[in-house]
Amino acid sequence: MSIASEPTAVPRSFYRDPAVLERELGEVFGRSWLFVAHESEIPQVGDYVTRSMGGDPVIVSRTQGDGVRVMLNSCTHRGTQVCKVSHGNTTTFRCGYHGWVFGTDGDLKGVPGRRALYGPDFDLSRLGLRQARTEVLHGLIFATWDPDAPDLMTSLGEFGWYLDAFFGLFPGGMEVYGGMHRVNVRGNWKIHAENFSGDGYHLQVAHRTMFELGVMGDQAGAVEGFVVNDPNGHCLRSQYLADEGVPATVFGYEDELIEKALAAADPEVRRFREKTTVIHGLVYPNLLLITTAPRYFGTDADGSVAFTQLRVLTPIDQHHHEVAYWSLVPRDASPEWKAKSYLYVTRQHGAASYFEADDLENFRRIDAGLGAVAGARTPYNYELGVGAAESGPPPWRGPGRIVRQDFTEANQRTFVGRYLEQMGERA
Amino acid sequence: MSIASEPTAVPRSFYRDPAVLERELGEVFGRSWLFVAHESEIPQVGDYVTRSMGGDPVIVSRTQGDGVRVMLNSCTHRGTQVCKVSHGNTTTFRCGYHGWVFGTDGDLKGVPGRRALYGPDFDLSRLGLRQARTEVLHGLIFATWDPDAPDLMTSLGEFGWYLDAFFGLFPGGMEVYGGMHRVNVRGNWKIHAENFSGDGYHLQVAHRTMFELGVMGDQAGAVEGFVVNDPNGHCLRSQYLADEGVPATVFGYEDELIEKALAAADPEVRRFREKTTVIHGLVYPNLLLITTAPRYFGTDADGSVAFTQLRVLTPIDQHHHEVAYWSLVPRDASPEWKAKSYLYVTRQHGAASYFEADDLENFRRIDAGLGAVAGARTPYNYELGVGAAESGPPPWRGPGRIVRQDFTEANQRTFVGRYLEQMGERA
Amino acid sequence: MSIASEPTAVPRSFYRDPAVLERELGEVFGRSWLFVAHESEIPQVGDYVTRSMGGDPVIVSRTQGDGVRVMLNSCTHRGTQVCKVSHGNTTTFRCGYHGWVFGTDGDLKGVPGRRALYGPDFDLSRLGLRQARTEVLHGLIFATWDPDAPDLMTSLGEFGWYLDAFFGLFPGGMEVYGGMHRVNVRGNWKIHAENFSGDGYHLQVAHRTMFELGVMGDQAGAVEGFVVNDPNGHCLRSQYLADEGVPATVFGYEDELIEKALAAADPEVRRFREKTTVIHGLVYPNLLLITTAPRYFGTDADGSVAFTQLRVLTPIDQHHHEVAYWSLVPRDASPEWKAKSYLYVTRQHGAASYFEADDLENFRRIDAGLGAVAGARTPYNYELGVGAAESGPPPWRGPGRIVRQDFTEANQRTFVGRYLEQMGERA
Amino acid sequence: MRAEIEDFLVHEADLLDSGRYADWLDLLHEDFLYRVPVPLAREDPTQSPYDDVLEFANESKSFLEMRFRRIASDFAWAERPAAMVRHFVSNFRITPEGGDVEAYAVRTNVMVVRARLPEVPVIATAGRHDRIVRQDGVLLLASRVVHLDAEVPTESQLGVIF
Amino acid sequence: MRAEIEDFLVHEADLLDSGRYADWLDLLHEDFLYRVPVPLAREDPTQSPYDDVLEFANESKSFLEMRFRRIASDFAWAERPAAMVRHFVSNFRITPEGGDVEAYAVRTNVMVVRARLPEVPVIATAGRHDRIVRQDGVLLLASRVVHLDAEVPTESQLGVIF
Amino acid sequence: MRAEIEDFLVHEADLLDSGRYADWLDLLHEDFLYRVPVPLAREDPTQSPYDDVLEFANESKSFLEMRFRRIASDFAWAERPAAMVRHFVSNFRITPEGGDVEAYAVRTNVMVVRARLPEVPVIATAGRHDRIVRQDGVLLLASRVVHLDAEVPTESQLGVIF
Ligand code: FES
Ligand code: FES
Ligand code: FES
Ligand SMILES: [Fe+3]
Ligand SMILES: [Fe+3]
Ligand SMILES: [Fe+3]
Repeated sequence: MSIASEPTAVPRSFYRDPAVLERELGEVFGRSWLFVAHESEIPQVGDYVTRSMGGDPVIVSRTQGDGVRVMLNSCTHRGTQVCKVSHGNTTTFRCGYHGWVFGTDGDLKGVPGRRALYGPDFDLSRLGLRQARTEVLHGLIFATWDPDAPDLMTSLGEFGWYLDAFFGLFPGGMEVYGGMHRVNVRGNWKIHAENFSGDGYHLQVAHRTMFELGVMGDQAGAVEGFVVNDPNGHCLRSQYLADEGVPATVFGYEDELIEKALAAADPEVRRFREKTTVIHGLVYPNLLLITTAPRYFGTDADGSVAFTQLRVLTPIDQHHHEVAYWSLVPRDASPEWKAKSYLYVTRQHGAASYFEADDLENFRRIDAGLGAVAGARTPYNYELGVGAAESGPPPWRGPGRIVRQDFTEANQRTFVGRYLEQMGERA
Repeated sequence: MSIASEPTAVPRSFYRDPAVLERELGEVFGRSWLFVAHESEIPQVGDYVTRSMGGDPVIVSRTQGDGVRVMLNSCTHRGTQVCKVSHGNTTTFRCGYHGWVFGTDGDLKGVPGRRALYGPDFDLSRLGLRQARTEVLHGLIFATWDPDAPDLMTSLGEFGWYLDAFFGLFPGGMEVYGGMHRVNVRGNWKIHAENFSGDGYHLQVAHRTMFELGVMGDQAGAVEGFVVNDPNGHCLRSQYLADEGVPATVFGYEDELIEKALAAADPEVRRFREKTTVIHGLVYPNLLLITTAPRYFGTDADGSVAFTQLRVLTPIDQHHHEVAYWSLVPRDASPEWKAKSYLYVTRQHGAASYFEADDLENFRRIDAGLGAVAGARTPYNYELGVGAAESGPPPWRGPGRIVRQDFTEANQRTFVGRYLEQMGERA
Repeated sequence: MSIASEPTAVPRSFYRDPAVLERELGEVFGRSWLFVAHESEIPQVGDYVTRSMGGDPVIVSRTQGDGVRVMLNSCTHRGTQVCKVSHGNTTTFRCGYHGWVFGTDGDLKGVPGRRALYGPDFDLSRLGLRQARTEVLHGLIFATWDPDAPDLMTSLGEFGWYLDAFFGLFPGGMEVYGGMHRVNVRGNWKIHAENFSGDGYHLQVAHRTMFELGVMGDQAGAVEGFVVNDPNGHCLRSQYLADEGVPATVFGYEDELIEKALAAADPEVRRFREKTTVIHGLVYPNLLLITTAPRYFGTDADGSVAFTQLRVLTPIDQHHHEVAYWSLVPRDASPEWKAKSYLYVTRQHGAASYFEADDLENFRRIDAGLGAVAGARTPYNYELGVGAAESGPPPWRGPGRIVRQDFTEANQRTFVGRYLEQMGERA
Repeated sequence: MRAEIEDFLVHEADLLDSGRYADWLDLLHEDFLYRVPVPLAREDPTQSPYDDVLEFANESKSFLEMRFRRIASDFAWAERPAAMVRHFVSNFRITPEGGDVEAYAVRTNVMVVRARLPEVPVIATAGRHDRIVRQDGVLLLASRVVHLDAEVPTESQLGVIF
Repeated sequence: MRAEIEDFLVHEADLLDSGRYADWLDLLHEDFLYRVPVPLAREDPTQSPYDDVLEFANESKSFLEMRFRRIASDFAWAERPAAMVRHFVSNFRITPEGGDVEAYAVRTNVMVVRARLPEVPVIATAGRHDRIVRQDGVLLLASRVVHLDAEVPTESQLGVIF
Repeated sequence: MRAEIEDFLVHEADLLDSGRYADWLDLLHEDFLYRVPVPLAREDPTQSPYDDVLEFANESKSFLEMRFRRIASDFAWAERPAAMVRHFVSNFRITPEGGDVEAYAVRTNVMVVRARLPEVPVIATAGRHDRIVRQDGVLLLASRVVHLDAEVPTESQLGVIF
């Protein structure tokens, strides 16, 4: 693969300029499918959660007939937020300013004094909460504001196969444990997205203390890896054990559960997941995912337990972004195991964990190093893996552009390419 | 009245974009007559207060010969504020940087070492503090930076009649009680201005707890209302009792005082004020006024007492504005009554009052609901009253465009229309 | 000298507009020679300090072969700051993200897994830390990002002579005492720069309390002064005693030390320094310097002791700037004297000193007085000294445009002229 | 006695912070008055910055009862969701009045943190001048004057009882 | 006893602020657990905003030992340079449990200032619910639950032990 | 004694906050020295961030008298209008020196709020290392070293005595 065919780096001004952020809200967040919630967060009719889609606040609700709606959390009268809390269950959303009432499907149900004040011809149907296009995949609720965007599966391209392998492994499906929580961090959101797209290269340095502490367990052993990406900007990195001595299984789940799952799984998916120590990736532009099974986090957290974490990045300004965290567990796992999985994810990848601290420290130091005049003349380097050898084929066959390198910036180049394309910076 | 003839809504970007705020400072605040102070705040020669005119800090002072001056609080040498406190009395304003001395009329009176350092030909008269055009109406001091603006009465148009009725009722005139205080609130200033221009519609919902608590007294009874507006953007809403059982009077003043006032009042003005329970309005662009007489605010505030409050809105940034509060009382009222009126206004409309909290909550929720991409596609709705019936004629005859509806957005449409006109957004 | 030939004032918008600040970073800070550190701060090989050049973070290090390097503190891989502390000694700078290692000369020394991951043809020499052009004068380290800028001496023009007189007086040279510290202050950086360029006019007013307290000692006596400036924007003001009764010497140094220095000094330089009570100035655009010898700062600081302070101004935003403070002492002075000099500079010009407070108060009041509409129509005045008489010739002959006035804005006009020229605001 | 008064005020803050308003009202003397005079910048440093007439708040016990009745209503929009409030009380200065009723002038410095989730918390600081009396053996808060450290507070800073 | 517990918690904060982590660990009971539940805005003001399941942190003594071992490493990037941390502890509310082991429920309000030089300091505030037990004559911290005053804290605010 | 020293420091803060500077000076020992060393980020976490040489302030009693004489002048521009200042003192740690003069090393944490009306208040926090001695029966402040929690403070944060 030659660098020539690859996009050039994102200019540093794109990490500093507020006007660029405003463009991103429109071109990237306004045109992409964005993950907003998991179905298990709103199991009952009337359940809702409030989320963000880039710069727009939304309500995600479960409506009659088991439908899921994603709509702008802004009254169509004068724009007041009609829902002010993080989650709950309701039959209607009542605006606190003049009392317009909306259904959980967003329809404008009532207007105080309607007939007398707005006249007989006033048409409520025009004035429901603005709806986003919504699609659900393995319980993941995606939405977009772009009426012309291709449907979700088309937008996912060949990456869909990997989402199946990631979220479809367990016959009973997965569910969110507890809910979602958020943290504000310093650094442009793109730095974080790039990191998850496939940056295996930083592990041995940024997270070296994790290895020193024996947290990674087998992951510290002989590992090989691959990255996969899709022109739509979706990226994934899979690291697995080269060590033959280790049995072929997905680590860190209750035996019966995982055996059932693997038995029922597509053979390629099974090969893909077996012996994998860590999978992390990016569903373009801002959904991050990771699954792994740490070995030790203290005497009360001894032995491999797997976790699956999702993150969504929302820009706050050019120098800060909000990170939303979810933990997913197999619906059929035992309550004890679920609690343990959450304990592990909290200690390894929780907002207050020190593993996380290492990454956040780098993000803020990149922000502090942006510079102005000299910075603008110092583009980032994306050559990792370019002109380097590839290893043997992966032990599984999957679609997408597979790069047989564990440490490479092929995925970062894909992310940057898609981003610049959406921003109209490339022919 | 057809919506077609009305302005379209203000784009939501006008509530988010800092460049729009900069334009507003020039086109709206730079060209309009702005209220800065009441004469009673600076009764003595040498008295001064410091205020803001949009983005410009000013000194309002009482000069020799009983003149009132409004001038930029910025030294003509290097721009230092020559007055740093909220109010006081002085003979001169001395700049703290190099000691230039200005009179209370703004004239440059002295320059240290003038002759030796600036030469014999140095002309001080060029370098007085920048003066704003100033006019006084019923003690209200207005000023503008626009040399080409029509005079105050012309700018007020037919609204002048209502200011007479509002501030001219008492032969002895009105005075500020105590002085002015300020609070910073979230939300674009235009949301607040619109609310006072004539939003009766929000009362029953946003302020429902006030009715529950019996604060409103008779205002909770059968009420009708009207709104009046002037093409220059000035608006007023008058709500009065339809209940024949209630005697015809202006509630909440000392009997002798109000009887004298009504006897001396123009008959139409008298009819306008009698039985009115609340008048609130907007002197375009940023002077808000309200008068009413609450019934009960605790055992130490039992019985109707009237108050008159003025507010001025000053934008801080696109998402915040400063609110300045004044309480006006009849100059001839007793000290006890004046204190009581101030107690009532503090408990109903003071910055820390919970009546106020309901409005401020809505303003901040509108700000939080602005959104970006989807928000931009969701214009606010201004159809209230359009195509609805009007009630019978008001019990008084006054000038201006009278809309015989209590709950209507006719005034908000007027405000928006004038605003878009000034901003050059309408042909 | 006629005002006509002088630049008009800087528009007030240049003190408010964030876009102007961005232009300044490029046109002014990106093209000028900027002071970053003094050689004595990094005496040993491997010593380094971290500083700012306008908007760019830099490392100033002492390399093998006694070279001094100034380089962007931003990894050439993904931009992470490679040095996170204020000062220290090291052999390499290791990036915390992926572990690239740079030498103290900025060369990229090592890349983890280089051969395997980047391939055999990967050229490290392309990817050293970005270097700024660097020159040293009397131990003062200057740097610029502009490859086309004339060399330092050319840029200093005739001002070089005064830097010799300022920093070259002592045969043993000068050194930084302790190090540098910083404070964030309100007010646009240009206000502060102008003040030091030659504003003697503010002393008697802004710092009047200093005279009242007897701090200034002889400086309170009969003084005359001169200002000198260079078209490149460099400015200096020298105030000296007209009082014949006072012996001719540079006050506040240990006798033996100053006598040796004066004996060895160029006769003109000697005349320039003798009887001078205070010299302050500006090396365009943002290096400020001052030397004087206060008389009394308490019973534990009694008697004239000289100090030399340097400051560098770094814009934070249009309304705030960072001030970095250094204290210089003759390398050959006694430890006791050095400590005393630092005590005096701390009490007179330290960030927490009240002498300083007077200036900072004016800077923030200028910022608060900027205004918007009316402010934009009220240009600052630069006529001080225009059309005023000049005094007799100074007791020394030096190059540059010497204006024989103690209180004049000739230097401020020079600063403004050069600034507007760089900003492309003047033909 | 010192410990008793400190505990009283710490407990009083705890009741406010945990929304136990009825219990808090029980700590108030019948004639309790809560005042927040407006601070204004004056030229003369010997003048108090706290205005004699202007006040951000003036609340009697019966008015406070109305405030809390309102908070219980479903239509107290500004209280939905309820703000999280936390008092930090320090620098206790207790002076017995020495009259024939047992009463104390108690001055404290207070920092109050208020958070309307999910918005970031807002901090306000003030000095408090309390009068505490013992009636039928129990301590009661007879009056409180709050000296706010801000001339132009935000609505969030004013949205608490200090 | 009141003074002893106040001194214990002031000393405990001092150890954290001065980076004497080994000494701090010695103050912890073997079964010590440190929890920071996530606050979430709820519609109903009677519901606690602190979630039963979601937590920013859940750290046992053995896990905390790992944390501090890491800090000692040269590769603890987020600790190079080390943050300056300062605790301000106030509003002590001490309740003896009255069981047969000497134990106290101690509630305090805490403000923690954290500065990663040269960045500006960040302030975080919270309420703490501690359990303190006496074992072999010495007081030990048995558990701590932190009620943070922010729903969406910054990484800096979370980067401390409250 | 503990209460006496706490009251002493609370009273001392009160004098500063209420501008009673003459009374405050009376609390200072003749040899009183007030130092604010500059904190600087260091690579090695075992190194103190507080520099041995660099200091934001170094003020003796006689110099402080000059400072306060100035404040009384009509030309103390930075004091017109006067700033409102409030100290919040907590985490008292008192250690008797045990020498033959009665002296104590007293460490406290302090938050200082400073407001130049109408500007918004500015908060600064620091740790204080005081030496308090008893002379002729009364406590005197012999020295104070302030460990500021900011490397690059604002002028407002530096504009107070901690
Ligand atoms: S803003 Fe929602 S009803 Fe008016
Ligand atoms: S700025 Fe006012 S006298 Fe110079
Ligand atoms: S950013 Fe420095 S090594 Fe990657
Ligand atoms: Fe990582
Ligand atoms: Fe209202
Ligand atoms: Fe000065």
